[in-house]
Amino acid sequence: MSTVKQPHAEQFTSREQQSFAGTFGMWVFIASELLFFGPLLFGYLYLRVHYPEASAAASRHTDYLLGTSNTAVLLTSSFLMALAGHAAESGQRPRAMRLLWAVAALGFVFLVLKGWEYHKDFQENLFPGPGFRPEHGGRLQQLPGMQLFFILYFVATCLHAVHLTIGILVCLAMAWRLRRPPPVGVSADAIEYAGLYWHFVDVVWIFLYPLLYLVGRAGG
Amino acid sequence: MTVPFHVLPADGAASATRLDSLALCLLLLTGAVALGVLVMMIVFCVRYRARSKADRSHVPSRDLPVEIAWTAIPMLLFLGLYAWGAIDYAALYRPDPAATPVFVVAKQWMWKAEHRNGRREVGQLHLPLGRPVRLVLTSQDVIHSFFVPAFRIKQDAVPGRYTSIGFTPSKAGEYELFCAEYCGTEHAMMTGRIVVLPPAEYGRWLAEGPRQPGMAARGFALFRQYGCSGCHAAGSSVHAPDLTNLLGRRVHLQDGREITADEAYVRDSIYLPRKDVVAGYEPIMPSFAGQIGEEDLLAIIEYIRESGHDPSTERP
Amino acid sequence: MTRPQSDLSLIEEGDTRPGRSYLSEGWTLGSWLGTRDHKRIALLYAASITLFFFLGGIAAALIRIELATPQGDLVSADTYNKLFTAHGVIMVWLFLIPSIPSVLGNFLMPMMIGARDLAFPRLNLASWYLYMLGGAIVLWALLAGGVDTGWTFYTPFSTMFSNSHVVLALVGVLVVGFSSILTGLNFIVTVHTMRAPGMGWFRLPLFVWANYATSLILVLATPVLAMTLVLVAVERLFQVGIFDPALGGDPLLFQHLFWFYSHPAVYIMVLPAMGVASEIIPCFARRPVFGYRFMAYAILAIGVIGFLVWGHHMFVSGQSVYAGMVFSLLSFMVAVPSAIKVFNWTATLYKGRISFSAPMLYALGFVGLFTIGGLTGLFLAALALDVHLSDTYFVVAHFHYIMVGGSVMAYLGGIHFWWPKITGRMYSEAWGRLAAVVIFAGFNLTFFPQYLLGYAGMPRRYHSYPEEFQLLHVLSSAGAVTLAIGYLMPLGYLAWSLRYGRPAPPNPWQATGLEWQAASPPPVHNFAQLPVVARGPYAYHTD
Amino acid sequence: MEKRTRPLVLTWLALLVLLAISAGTSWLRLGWINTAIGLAVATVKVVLVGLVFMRLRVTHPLLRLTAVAGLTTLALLFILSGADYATRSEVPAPWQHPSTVAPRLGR
Repeated sequence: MSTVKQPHAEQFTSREQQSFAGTFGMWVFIASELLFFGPLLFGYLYLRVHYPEASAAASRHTDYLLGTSNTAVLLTSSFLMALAGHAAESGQRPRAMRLLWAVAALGFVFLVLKGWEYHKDFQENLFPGPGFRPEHGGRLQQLPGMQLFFILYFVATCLHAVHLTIGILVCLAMAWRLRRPPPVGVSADAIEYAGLYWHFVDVVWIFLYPLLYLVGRAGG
Repeated sequence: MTVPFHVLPADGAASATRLDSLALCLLLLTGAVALGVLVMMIVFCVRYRARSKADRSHVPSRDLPVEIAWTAIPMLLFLGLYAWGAIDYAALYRPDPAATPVFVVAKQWMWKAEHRNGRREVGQLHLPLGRPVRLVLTSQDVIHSFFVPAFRIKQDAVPGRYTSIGFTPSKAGEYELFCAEYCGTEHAMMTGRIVVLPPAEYGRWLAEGPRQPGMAARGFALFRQYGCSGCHAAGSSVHAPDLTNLLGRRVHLQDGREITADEAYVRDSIYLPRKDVVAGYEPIMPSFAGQIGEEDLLAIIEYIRESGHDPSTERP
Repeated sequence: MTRPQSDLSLIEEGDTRPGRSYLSEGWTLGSWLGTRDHKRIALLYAASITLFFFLGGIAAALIRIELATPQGDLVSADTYNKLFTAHGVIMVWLFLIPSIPSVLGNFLMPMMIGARDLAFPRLNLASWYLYMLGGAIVLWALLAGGVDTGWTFYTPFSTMFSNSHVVLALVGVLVVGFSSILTGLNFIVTVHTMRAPGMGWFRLPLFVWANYATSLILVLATPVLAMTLVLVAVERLFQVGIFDPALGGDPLLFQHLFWFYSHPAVYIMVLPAMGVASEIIPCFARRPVFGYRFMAYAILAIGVIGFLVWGHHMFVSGQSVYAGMVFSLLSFMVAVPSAIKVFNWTATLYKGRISFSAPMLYALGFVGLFTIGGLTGLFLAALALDVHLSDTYFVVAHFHYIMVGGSVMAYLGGIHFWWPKITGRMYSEAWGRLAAVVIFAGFNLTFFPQYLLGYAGMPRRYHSYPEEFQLLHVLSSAGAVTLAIGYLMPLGYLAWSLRYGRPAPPNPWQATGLEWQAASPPPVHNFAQLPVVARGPYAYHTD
Repeated sequence: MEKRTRPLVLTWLALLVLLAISAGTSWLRLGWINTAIGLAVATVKVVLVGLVFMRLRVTHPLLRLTAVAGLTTLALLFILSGADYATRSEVPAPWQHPSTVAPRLGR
């Protein structure tokens, strides 16, 4: 906690209470978000059980290199986010600010890589629907399963990208508002909440990565 | 009101009476509880109304034995009711080898049925009295639900798979058939008529009607037409499993699983041959998805079923 | 007894001036639409859900008029399908789910635990805006031509076959869903972090317990619905499908995911109602609620087991027989804590000093109707019986007993009970009692015949029906007219009391909750000084 | 390297190593074990992120309870829905190709 005695919102009786309520609220939100991805994960389980070969074939159509580098980018951004939280907590606002810019930049890199990957997917006719025509491989009877895989792929990654975009905007806003000290600017608590959210977005990707990119890589 | 109303629909199936007694039992039990609660509430409300001078000393704020009693007793009663309901439920789904199969295909907004000898009907269904029947249902579009109140049975017809339910008609007559799962504009008009006939009459009904090849016979023709016989017939040069008497047999699969070869399995094997490959065979069969329609498929399945029996003794 | 405490050095003076009621803070539009006061937000909710209740009610009225005759002669089949869909969507998502938590819970929870507001007042206001946005989108979908899928949106009908505005309705429900998640989050954090000094968990009023359990369900189940609806919308928009067998999917997957939310949603609707009854009954029986701890545990048990029983909606859907057996057993188990609650309410009347004010009549009506609704649930939990009864009017009657007989009755009881606190006015007691009796009678006349219809085999969602069912349908429609009159009555006399009602004292019922310590209507931040709690709730004495 | 941030740096390095493990092993032909490794590694990564980056290691038990509550509810969805799929005797079969049946017209 910073050494300055900070004011608190009128519904609370102390700064500590407010700070804890914020962190707890963020965790409840994260628990809720986790369930939000539940149907996708269960749908994925359904797919893998019912169409094991098709989902492996479909997974081979995703871009291994881009997926892996994006995972590294996101893990690193999470690390920088954790550093930013520490910096803000110990009152090093300029350092926290720089780190937040870096986090946002890495998030942006992720989105660019992801967008490039989407572009390639579209070119390879991997977007589900009437135009779904994966090149090389993909026998006729595997098409329904492959298509299901790509529905889940697109829905899950799009939702993840939406979450990430929100995270980037929050980071930018925080970095901007860090220019000024707490009563006007942003408090270390707020950075902590933003960090929790960012890490959660990272956690989602950590699970999506092996499920979407690594199935049947070795050939089927 | 020209038609008299009965709370209890006619009991047209063997299981209906049994079900009514379960309902009656539940009604007595829950009625007793509801009445008990109601009486207690009224008694307390009158006796302890604000202006009464009833004795109010020793007001209990909690009473552990009482609480435990009214937790444990309902729980035990519930377990008994659960078991009764579950046993009867399981009976509806246990396949009876002697049961006459009837295929029902639902579509917006009508019921189509096909009997084993190929006799088809739309919007009505003839059944033999006193013989166990097993309905095999599927749907061509959305989910429908086959509901005959007089038999106390209901089963959803789900597109893309088979569901089934068994029962034994116990009283000759005509009964109403409803679609119970909302299926679109004409949901309320998707009704039909169930006609239960004594076995002899049913046999006659089955034999007359539009002359068309029996379902199994049609299935045999299709079996050759689509080239199935090229590999699966005895003495074929291709190494493919013999399908005689396949239905109901346990099948060992290549990946170690063991499953019962039912209609869904045969259907899967035709549309998705690589899904369940039989142990000891190469996955060489091509998929027939998109080539064989649903009704043709039912006919082929029926041919495979019949192939295990001596046709002369099986015909009704 | 509570006693004032002077640990307020961190609060600025201006905010704690006693006496200025939250209503006198200004009547400009901005003072309402920009408010962060939980009490004002509660009133915003009250106004909006009342609007939606009557919209849903109009749809219900048209349905009942149509069903008075066997032929579908008043409206076309398509219109009928759109009417019952509109009725279901509006009543479930726009009325019942927000009703007690967002109105009474919002107003009372902070006061009951001795707090100045919810933990996140701005989030609270944002929830209301999301709710209104979602409600507006749903209304748009209904006005643009309607939706004919039923509120359950079963696939593949909703994805491939319906020609109505399904996606728009899905988006509306999705947005409303986020509103309830945020409300639930706010409540959970508030109960955990903002209880007044001395307010331990087992000193919480049962209403707070009930809303807490409800919030858990809101936060943990609603996102599953949201994602499922997204998948349905994606299927519909792109003609692909994980729920469509034509494309390799499974319609039962949708049913599992849908009911994973929508069964617990029933408890979202009824748990707060139980909380309301648990406040009213001890107050008018003048004695502590019987078995407080059992009541609290039962609330939690219902909340938790409620998550495990969704498969009982799918006994005839083609679900595995074994899964059906598991779900049936669990469904019987969830009836146990519900039974405990009914017995405890009844025992609370024993040796009380009972007066029959309007809120008490509503609460007693709630207990009676909830008991019938709960007990008929056992018929539906029994597997073999459900094969006959599912998707018939028996089910319709059952859930209306729980959701209308239970939740709406309790909601009205709560509105009457806390009306003096909320508005600072007393309503007409005679009218209140009369309305309670009319609603109770009208409700039973409407829905009891539907049990008989269901057992006789009348399927639900039928636009026309065989003639033998007409007698009971006519009875039911007659009951609906009575019920409609009953629901219009409170609207009239409560509105009248706003202007002409006699000013309410701070504690007209001599109730013991912390909310009654504040003035009527309460000041902006509820308590000039935060109370210190020294004993449990319901410290009533019969003498 | 600052003492306070050392755990963060170590965690980051561990995460990258774990990423390399899952990315690398995916090229070995192990069948279902590939997915098992992928998920196991992901779980370890998530535990690391949760305990260190999200500070669950040092935080109030209530927050840990919240995380567990979310996971438990997700598990309920998987277990009970999975119970149906695991015991359903008639597995859903793929529907016939849409071209052979015009859904609204039938045959």
